[in-house]
Amino acid sequence: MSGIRMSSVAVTAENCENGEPQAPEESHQGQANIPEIVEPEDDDAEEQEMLKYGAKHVMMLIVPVSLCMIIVIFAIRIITMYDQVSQPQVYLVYTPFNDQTKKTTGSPISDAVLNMLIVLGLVIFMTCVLVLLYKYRCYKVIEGWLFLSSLILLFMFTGLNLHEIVMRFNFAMDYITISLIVWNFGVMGIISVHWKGPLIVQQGYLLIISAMMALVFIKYLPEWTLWFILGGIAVYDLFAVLCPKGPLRILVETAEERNEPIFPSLIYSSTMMWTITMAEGDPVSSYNPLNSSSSSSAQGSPPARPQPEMEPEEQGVKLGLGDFIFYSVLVGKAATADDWNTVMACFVAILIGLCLTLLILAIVKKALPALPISIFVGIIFYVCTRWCIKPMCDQMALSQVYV
Amino acid sequence: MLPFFYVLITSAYSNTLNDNIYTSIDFGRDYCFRLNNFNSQIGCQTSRDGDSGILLQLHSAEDIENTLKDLEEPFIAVLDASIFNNITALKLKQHSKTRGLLLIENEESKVDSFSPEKTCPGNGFNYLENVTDVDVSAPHQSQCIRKQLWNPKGNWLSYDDFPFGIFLIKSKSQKEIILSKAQANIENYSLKPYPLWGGEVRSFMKSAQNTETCIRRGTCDPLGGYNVHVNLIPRDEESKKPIILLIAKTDSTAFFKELSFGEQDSGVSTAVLLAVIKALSKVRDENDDLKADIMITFLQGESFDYSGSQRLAYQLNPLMNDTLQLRSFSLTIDDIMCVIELGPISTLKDLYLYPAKSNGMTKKIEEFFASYNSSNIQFHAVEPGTPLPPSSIHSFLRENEAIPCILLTDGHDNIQSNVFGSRYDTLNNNENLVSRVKDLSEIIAKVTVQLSNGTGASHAEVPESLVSEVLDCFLVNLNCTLLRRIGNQFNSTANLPNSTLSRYSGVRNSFAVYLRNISLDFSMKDLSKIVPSVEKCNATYTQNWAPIIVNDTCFGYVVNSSSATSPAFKLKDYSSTKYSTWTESRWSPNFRIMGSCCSRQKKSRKGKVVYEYDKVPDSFHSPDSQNKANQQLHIQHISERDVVSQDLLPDDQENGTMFLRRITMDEGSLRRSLKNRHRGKGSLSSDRGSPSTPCQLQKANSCSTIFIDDNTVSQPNLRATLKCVSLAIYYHIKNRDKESEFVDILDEKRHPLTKQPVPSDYARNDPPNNYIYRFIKNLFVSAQLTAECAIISLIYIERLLVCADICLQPSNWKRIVLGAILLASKVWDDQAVWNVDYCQILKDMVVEDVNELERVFLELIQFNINVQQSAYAKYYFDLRSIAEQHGLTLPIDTLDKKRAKKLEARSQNEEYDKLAEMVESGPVKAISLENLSKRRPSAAVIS
Amino acid sequence: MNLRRASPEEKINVCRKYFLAGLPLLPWVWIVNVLWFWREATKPDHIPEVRKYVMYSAIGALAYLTVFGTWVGVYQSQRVAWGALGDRISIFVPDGEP
Amino acid sequence: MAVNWLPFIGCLSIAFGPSVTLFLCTAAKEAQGVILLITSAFFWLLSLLLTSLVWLAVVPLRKHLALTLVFSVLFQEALRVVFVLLVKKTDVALSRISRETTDLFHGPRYSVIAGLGYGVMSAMFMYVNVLSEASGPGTYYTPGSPSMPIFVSGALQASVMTGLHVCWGLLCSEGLEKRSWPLLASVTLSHMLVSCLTLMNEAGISPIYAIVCSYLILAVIGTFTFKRFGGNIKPFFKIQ
Repeated sequence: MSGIRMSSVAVTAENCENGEPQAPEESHQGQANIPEIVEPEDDDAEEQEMLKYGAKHVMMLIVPVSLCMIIVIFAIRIITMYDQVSQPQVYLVYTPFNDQTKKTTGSPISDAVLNMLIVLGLVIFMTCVLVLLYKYRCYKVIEGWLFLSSLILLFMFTGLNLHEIVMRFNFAMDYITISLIVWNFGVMGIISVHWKGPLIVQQGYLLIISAMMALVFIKYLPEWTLWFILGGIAVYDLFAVLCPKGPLRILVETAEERNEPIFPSLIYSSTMMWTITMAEGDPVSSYNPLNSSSSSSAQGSPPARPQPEMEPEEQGVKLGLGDFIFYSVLVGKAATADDWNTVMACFVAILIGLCLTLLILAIVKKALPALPISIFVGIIFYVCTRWCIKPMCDQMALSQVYV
Repeated sequence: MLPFFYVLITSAYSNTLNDNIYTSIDFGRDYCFRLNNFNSQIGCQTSRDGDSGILLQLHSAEDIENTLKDLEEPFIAVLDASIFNNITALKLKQHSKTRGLLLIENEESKVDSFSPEKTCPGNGFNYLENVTDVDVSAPHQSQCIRKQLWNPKGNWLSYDDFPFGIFLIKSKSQKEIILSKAQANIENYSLKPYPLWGGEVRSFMKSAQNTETCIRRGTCDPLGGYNVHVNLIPRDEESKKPIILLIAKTDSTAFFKELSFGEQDSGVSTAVLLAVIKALSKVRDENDDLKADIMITFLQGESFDYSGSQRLAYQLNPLMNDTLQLRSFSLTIDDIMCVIELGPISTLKDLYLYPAKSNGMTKKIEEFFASYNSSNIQFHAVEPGTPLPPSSIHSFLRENEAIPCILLTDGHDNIQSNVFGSRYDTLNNNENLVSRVKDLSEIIAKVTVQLSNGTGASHAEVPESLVSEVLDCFLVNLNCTLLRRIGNQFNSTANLPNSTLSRYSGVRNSFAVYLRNISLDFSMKDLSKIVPSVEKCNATYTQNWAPIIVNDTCFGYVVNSSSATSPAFKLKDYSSTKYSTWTESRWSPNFRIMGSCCSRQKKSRKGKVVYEYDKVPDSFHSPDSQNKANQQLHIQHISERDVVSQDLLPDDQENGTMFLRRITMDEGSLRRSLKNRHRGKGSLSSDRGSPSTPCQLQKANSCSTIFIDDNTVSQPNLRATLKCVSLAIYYHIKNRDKESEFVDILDEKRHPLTKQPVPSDYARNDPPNNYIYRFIKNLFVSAQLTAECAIISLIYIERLLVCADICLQPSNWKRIVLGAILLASKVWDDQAVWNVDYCQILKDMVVEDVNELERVFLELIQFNINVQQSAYAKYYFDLRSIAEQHGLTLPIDTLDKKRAKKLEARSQNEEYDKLAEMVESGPVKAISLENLSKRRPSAAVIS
Repeated sequence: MNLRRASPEEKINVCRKYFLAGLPLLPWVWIVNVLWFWREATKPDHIPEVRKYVMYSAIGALAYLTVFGTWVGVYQSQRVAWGALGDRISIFVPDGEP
Repeated sequence: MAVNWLPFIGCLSIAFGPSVTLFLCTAAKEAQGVILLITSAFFWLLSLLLTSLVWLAVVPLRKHLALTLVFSVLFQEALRVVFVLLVKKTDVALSRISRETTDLFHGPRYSVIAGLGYGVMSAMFMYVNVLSEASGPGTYYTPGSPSMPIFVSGALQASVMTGLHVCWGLLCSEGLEKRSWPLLASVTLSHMLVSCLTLMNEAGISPIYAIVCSYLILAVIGTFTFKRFGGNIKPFFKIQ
């Protein structure tokens, strides 16, 4: 899940300073999307500008990430389905070791580890499949796959969540109304995500999709497994993006060779790109939830896109939707514990992790995994808050002592 | 590292603000709940998220008047339970701000006259000789028979519908908490805006409106429980002995779920009837020849419009397709000689005999009873024409007026107890109750014997200790010596609740199981005479007794139980006014005190926990309340309910084997089997076919050598099975009760199986047995079908007969059998025979015709082709039994390894798996019985 | 896509496609269309085509919404009266209420 | 549980209304402001984490909040200093990169934002769990205050803490800039003072006193800071 890639804002900057029409496609293309070849002789002004722009783009990520997390938090606090175990608790197929299915290896930890391994294996496999598909230019296959899964996600999960809401508030709902709502919501999503639509609508759908995905994970993964998967995915992300033979790294490099943008499906872009197939990341994950990490990795889309319309300001920091999902999963899991301190601690921790990652990005100027820092800081603070800070805060709140 | 962890864990449990604001109070199950019937909902209901209001203590009706006059904020009334009656309830109900009601129960302030019941219990479901008996002017349109208010004290409170929750508070600590808060409120009620103590009541009932609605939405479950039938000796069907039916209602109404003691209502009569069982079985053991069969039946659900007795009467009615399949025989209402019911008995001084219709029989009974008049028990015959009090008898009369019934109760023209149907219905210390019960039960036993044999039985007596034990169990504490002893001897791991028995029948209750256990223990007969050895203590050897090994002696019993849910639910007629339609809602209760300033109770908030309950359906129907939180249990609960109805109650099955009944209709077979019985007296089974087998009879199964024939439930022997099946079909045809209207496709003339012309009298003379056998055998051999197919096809045939309401007759049997086998082969075999192949087998039959036949067959049985394990086993064993009756059993010899492999008697371990999961799932008390009843099939594998 | 830089033909094309897409019971698509192209449709040098489609979408959306609204109203008020039918067409029936 | 919104929203706006307004006026304008806010909040979180670790490790401390409080205040102030220094460092680094001196993290506004982050975070951690209870039907009264529910007093306290933290943030950065230790000391001391005032609640005295005192202190420190940064009241009273 190559989390963040910053377009070479150097070029951007000067372009918008002297608002001349953009450079010829190829070179622009390259510079626009492959951070690695930002010219070293960028001069200070550009650096300076870059910082400003960097900050701007960071904002453009922080806002949607926070929004997504907030959606998840409130969904969990209001729709009680997610925090209380349904009976009988159902889990994803990919986590065979749990208390429900009889086959369990004694301790929950070992179960969780096994599940995590299975899931990770699946993720890696899926990523490799995607990389191969991209390598051999099976764009159509990828497209179809993503379309299908986005279809499933937008319709099925929307209906599911609606039903939960209806049950929560105990009011009557008929099939006609609910199907109309789902139909409207889903179709609009498909249109705006796969074709053209207002930026705000696109981004809104991306957020909602990620939030739903996260909720599904929280609901259908065993507790311990969830934590292990969070950790495992973060580690895998690190490896996949940075290691020279990591699949995502390979993906990026192939894209460079072909001198075509790593197509931004599965990627939330802070500004509008010509994302014909933008944001199908989740669909993949929904289609095969365990795939979300790979899904959120940058992947190839048909390069067939109106190149000449590339605009300078349309470069921006991009964040894989998988990162959205897993941030939200962490925060959402914190929200299931009936304590707001933990939630806020995780929230802030994740944002800090994000900022840190962006800072590093600004320094090393190459595609970076967005998960590791945030997730680990988040987990640390989850544990600490849950077991150390909260008791103290409760005591203080009871006796109204403010520090 | 470790100490640090320790620190973490300990510090994790600090008390949060929430714990300081809310003190949740768990009321166990002492709150009022919601019931539905065909047209109404009764009981209590709060809003879904709970209703909150200030705690307000009220002392009297006037107090309510004055306090509530100018009260604008919502409140939760705290009331002394003794002043909760219809007046106060009405006042609270009328006030718009009432959000809940907490009743403080005080032992000292006991109410001696309070009956929340109807003035005429069971009205609308009583038997009315003629319509003029109904008195519409009576309150609540109660159809009191001839203006006879049986329960004049009744104030109908239980039948009111409250829009708020009502809880009863018994535990001392809870009382203290609530009263102190309420007190505090009174003190500073004047000085607003001082915060007042509040409460939040939550007992959210899911069902609404009426039974039809809530059943449709699956938010309620039919009331009932189980009827328990005890026979002294296994009824043998052929000798049409009349049956004397002794019945008593065992349950009682409940306003608060767990608080329905109903001791005067039904407690004593139940105890008496149990004692009667003991007495009678003594008589039985002394002299073995009772002219009439005696059946003792404990009815449940009676308090809710007689659902139990209605079901029984319905089952007894041969026309209804719901015969009461007791273990080895079935009953119809014609077999019943008379019904004697024990009504409410509190003072066993003067007992009144109410004949339903006074005729010779009832006269005789009255005389018999009168002959036992003594100083301490007086029997009075009421003058003819007195209306019959509310009692189970009404249901029997509604089914069939002719049955002579008599009710024995102590109320004269109105009920004796002033607390009928209330939680105060406990026995006020009746002096020498034990001896009276003893006397009464002995008298009843004697009368019964007298009825059957004409002469009284001198030695019908019950040990006084036993009576006191029974009373102790049912009136004082369930955790009593008797039940414990029985539990041990049936090696059940049942842990008895340490409380008084609650008689509310509910959806399912453990009460029936206690009754069954005890009566089983009382009526057990030592079979060591007829069973050669303990190893052979199994169904085959014990004739019709259900075998059970108690400390290394083989006993037999005939105790059955059948569902007591009203026929309305069997008929799926949920708005029926003919049958009882009571259902119990599913719910999730909760209550918490709030707005505390210094309450430091470290209680966890029930809100969440409870909220999870209503995700779990009817968690509160589980019989033992300590399992409430354990949701695993409730999940299996639903499924486990019908498991119960099949395994714990083998008689409650939809598909009883019809052919057995057909056979018993047959005199020929009757004579034969009687003859056999004489010969096979004391032998292994009713008969071993050829008379040259007695030497074999001495062979005994032991651990080392097992004698077995090639015919087991898991691997039936083809030839034997086919023989039996053909026999079954033969009897079906032979004893068909009516010439049914013909179904075209099944008619042989229209669709001949063979070219040669069908004889003109094809519809008249019955085919001989061996002809049928050949026909079937031909099909099976040429189609290479297995024996299981035969059994399944028999099941299908009978399904067809039931569903299509036709009979096997010479005109149609061939095609029906063919269709059944066709279907069975397709369902059973993995690579089924094609219809075309059948055309090969029976020549000159066109495939279209076969297809058509198959289609019609499927339609007629409503595409219900799946066969329950239990049903299969049932058929198998019944087939075996005819096999034995007709000497078709295979020669038995020792079981060696390869035969064992071949037989692969896997049914046994399967049984045990099932048993094991019963143990972890079901109510523990049921297990002991599971043990008993489940031994049977597995034992029969080695026959 | 960004309207500011979109060519008139493309605007018309997109607007028209949105309008057509809205036909199968999709008021939401129409609403988005209206909001998206509102400025385009109302500015002085608007493209008449776009304006037309925006208007159509607006009207259509209103029509659909009124229909849906009435249906919801009818259902919510009549469900109990309908009895079994009411339950059958309901994906969820509230507990504890008739 | 039936939610009653009125008290909930009331308390919410009392507690966080001012800080939200301040945020909109200052940080929301530009990106680096928000980043700064989050970072400072994170630093406060760190300080609380350290406190809680001490609180856990030293078992006897758990009984006496007073000691915990002292630790907490010290940690907070220490980390505040660290934070300010860190910001300065980055600022210097950045301004070295960039020729023209458009200082990114410099000037009173950023100090205000930093203080705001601190204040909001502390207010949240101290108050949000209480607030979440306010939505339930029940209320809670400390023994000291039979008339004022904990929700209201908590909200007031939270808001005043936020305000104080803003001032402290300003003063702290100022003190570090000017190397004037008394200023830093005064910050720490006043913080200590305010926190110790809230110990009265624990002692069972009505929270009103603590609240009133803290508001007075806020007024004093506020005016001081205002003057210190050369603020000027005229514009407020000028009639346009």
